[in-house]
Amino acid sequence: MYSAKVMEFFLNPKNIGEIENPDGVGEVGNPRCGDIMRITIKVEDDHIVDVKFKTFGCAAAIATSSMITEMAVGKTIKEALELTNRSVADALDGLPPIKMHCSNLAADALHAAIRDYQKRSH
Amino acid sequence: MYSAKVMEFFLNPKNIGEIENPDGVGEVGNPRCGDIMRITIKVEDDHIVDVKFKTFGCAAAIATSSMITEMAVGKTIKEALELTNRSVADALDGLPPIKMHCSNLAADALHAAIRDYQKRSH
Amino acid sequence: MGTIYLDHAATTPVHPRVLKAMLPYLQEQYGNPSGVYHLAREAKKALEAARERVAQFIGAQAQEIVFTSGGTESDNMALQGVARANRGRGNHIITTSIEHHAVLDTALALEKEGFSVTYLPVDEYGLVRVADLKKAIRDDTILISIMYANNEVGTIQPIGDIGRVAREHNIIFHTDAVQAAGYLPLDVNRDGVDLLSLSAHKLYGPKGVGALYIRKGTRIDTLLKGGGQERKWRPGTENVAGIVGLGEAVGLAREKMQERGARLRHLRDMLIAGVLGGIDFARLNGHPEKRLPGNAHFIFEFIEGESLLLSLDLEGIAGSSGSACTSGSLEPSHVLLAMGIPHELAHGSLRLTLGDGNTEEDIKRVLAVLPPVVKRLRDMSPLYSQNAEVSNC
Amino acid sequence: MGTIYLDHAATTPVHPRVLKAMLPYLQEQYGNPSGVYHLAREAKKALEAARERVAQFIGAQAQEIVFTSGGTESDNMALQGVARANRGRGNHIITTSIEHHAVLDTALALEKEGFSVTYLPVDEYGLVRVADLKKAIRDDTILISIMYANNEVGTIQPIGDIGRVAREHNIIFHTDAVQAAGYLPLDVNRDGVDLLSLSAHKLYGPKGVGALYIRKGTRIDTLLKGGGQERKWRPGTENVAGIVGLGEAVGLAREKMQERGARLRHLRDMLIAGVLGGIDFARLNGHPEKRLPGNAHFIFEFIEGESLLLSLDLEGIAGSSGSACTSGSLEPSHVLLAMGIPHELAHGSLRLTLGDGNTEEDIKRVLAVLPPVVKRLRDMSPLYSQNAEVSNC
Ligand SMILES: Cc1ncc(COP(=O)(O)O)c(C=O)c1O
Ligand SMILES: Cc1ncc(COP(=O)(O)O)c(C=O)c1O
Repeated sequence: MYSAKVMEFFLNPKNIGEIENPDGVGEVGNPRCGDIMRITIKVEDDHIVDVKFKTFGCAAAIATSSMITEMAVGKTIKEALELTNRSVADALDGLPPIKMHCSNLAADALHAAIRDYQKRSH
Repeated sequence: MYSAKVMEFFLNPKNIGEIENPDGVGEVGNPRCGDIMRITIKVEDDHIVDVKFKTFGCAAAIATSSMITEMAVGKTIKEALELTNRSVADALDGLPPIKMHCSNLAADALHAAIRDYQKRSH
Repeated sequence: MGTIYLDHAATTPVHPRVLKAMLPYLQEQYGNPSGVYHLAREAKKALEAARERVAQFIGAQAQEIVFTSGGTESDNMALQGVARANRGRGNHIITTSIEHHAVLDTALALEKEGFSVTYLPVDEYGLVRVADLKKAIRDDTILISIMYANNEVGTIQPIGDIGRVAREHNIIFHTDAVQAAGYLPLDVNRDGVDLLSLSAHKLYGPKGVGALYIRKGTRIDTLLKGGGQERKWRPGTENVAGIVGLGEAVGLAREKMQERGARLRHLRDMLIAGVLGGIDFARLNGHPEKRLPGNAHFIFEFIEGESLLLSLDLEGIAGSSGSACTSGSLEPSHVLLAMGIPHELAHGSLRLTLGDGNTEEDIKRVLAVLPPVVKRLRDMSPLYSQNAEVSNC
Repeated sequence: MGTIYLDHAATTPVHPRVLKAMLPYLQEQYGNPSGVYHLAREAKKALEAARERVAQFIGAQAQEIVFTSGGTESDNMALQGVARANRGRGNHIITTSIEHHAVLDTALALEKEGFSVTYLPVDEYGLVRVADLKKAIRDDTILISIMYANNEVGTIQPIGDIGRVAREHNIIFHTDAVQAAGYLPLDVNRDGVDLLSLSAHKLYGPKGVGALYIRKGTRIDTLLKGGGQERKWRPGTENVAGIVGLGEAVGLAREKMQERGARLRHLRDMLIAGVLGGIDFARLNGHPEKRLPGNAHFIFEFIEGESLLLSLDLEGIAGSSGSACTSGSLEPSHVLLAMGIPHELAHGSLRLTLGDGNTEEDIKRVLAVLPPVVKRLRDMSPLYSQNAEVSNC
């Protein structure tokens, strides 16, 4: 049901954890739905220099979380805001249809973290 | 579905045919129903001395026809009238339920032949 | 000397290749396709591969195939499902008087639920007239269900013409292709078919598994309610081994269709010619040309079908009288009656349906055995001496 | 190192003795039981022998057994059939909130047809209270459908008490015994059961075949319409091999019940003790004693079921999260919710169901593998550090 890439990211997720004193925190999902993601970011010079995640959820949720952290790191805020749930799924060679809506929230979590950063820095 | 006895009587029926100048003829059934039996008898001294049958019908119809001829021969008219469809079926070690009504007409045919004999001799 | 099996329209032996494909799924590959672990995913893959094969077999998309427990369930799902889902749009159904009981009895049951059903007549060969179909169509007609080929007399209906009429009137068209599959080309798009029933055991697959093709977008209710299998179209743990068997059977059928058809037609024509030439008061039922390659269906006047069958059985020849599921019954075939054959003749029918295992030797033996058997029964028959030349018994 | 299969509630491997019994009917014994010739009569005999065995298995008469395509069809036939046949007498049905979807979704569909359904609640262990049942009964109640043992948490219902209540009120009583069969004694007369569903693949038989017991005299409609098979109760060419497999499977189950139960209980208790002793924030679901001998069902707080299952799969352990047919879904189990378990916890469930092939070695390996897997997922979970002691990741 999952692509090899999803399984690889599920099994060996990168960037697990929480950044201490993060510049932004984003949390999306709801444990009632079975998926919850928290992303913390560190921003320097308008670039995302560190991203970490914690995820309660299925393999798709964990893999997308890990993938977004890898995709976001090194990007400018503007570039990071262009990342979509769709592009995360594509980078994982697709997700099962049933997982597209509920477990594919990683870009949302990143955007929430960025908005939190922007709020704090204004 | 049929007892060994039915198959034996179906395969090796006795007394097939028609008696020439019979003392009584009985025909029952209806080709629309898939079964028709004609029984001819020869009567001497109030005893049935010869019986023959012709039957259009399934194995049960043929076996019961053959059986009734064997059961009737040598009997008095009174004894022959006591033979029932049920007793014919029993003598064949039973018939499948679905065949009890439609194909188990041999005693009726015999009785019809006897009634024909009685009518003629009165 | 083994049995000569001539009842392939009732069921066929499982082809060794089919059994071989099934066996792993009755042994080490026992996973439930709904699970998430490896064993389950393997079962799921096998299921989807079979679905792909069935789809290809009839020119459909894989997601339009739903696996069922056989032809009867497929037919019931098609008729009950369309009727219930379209009750709001109309309540008239058109079918024919020669359908299999799985369609006919479902139609009768729907009548009791308030649907109105037209049973199209057939001609003496068992053919539906497209003109009759056109006349029967009403504004509230929601479904046309007409079989591709008849299971008793083998007559092949003009399914393409029927599909065109259905499409012109925007009416859902179901065809029971249980007997046609493996012998006639199936193409749901060419023929404008919206629903199509298949059964594995008629084409060298296992009993108890079939499929229903459902064109995408067709309004239809499910028959069974339950788990999420078959995308909720048909819940219940899938008969994985059976479905894999169906997949292999249709694969085999595709490969063999041409050759099988030619072989069977040759044997069938030899059988028909021999019977009609060798036995008086015998007639062929069904259409002389538009008939299934393996079907030979006769009436022998003055004798009754069951006693003929049993007599043949004792000679090691397995045939049938009408359809398998009615041979326990005493009613003559509704198909023969619909073709205008009188009750008393309909009782004397014999269906011999040929298959891959049959040879010319088999036909020769049947042609040797049949005439004396018929003679013996006629000699017992009170109808024969009355109606025909006097027998000398 | 092979897979450790711990999903026997989803399906079981076909027992070699069962396969052996089936094989002739997938090979030379291919007759259609409806025929009149020898090959057909052999198939018919096999069918009737299997029917006799199933009847004995549940204390019924052979003619009260109807073969179906599995548990789902049996459940659908029971509910749809009784509802439609008794519409005149009443329109109220009682079932529970923890039934299998084959019962639950059928009940929901019947509600749409105008029937009124009461879904009895259960206590925290998944037990129905007989007092609740008594209160729910109305003058127009026509059917009570309550499962014998639950497929997710394994809780065993007081079926005898329920049967007595049903009988006192003269209400038809159906029980889904799909999970109970082979583990708990079945006796339809002792327990006052009028309809009982079985499925072969849960007791080492093949997938795609089951049975419905119908007490003589029960008012019930058929689901499928068609040929004369199963005395018209369930038309369609019979899955002879599958039915023979079911017959052998119930025979085997009868022989093995005692020994199997004791073995499984031992392994299960070892597993439960090990898990609860070795992992924090773990809890057992279902009743501590009134549970199926092979069922262990846990919740691990702060983690989600599917990622747990996949992680176990990668270690060669096959388990399930709730029922097999819903593991593709994102909804947490309706059974756990009905037992009062909150959504967020219900997502973290793991069902391990033991079977004949499992050994103490298997359990030891599970107990070695599970704690680090749970830890790894908790370390990723944003809920764990918030809710429990801080993890040191
Ligand atoms: C034309 C036709 N439709 C439907 C069926 C029913 O198929 P099954 O026996 O697989 O239920 C049959 C055969 O029995 C058939 O010949
Ligand atoms: C309690 C219960 N009822 C019904 C079913 C349905 O049986 P089947 O999958 O054979 O249709 C199952 C299993 O899936 C079950 O566990």
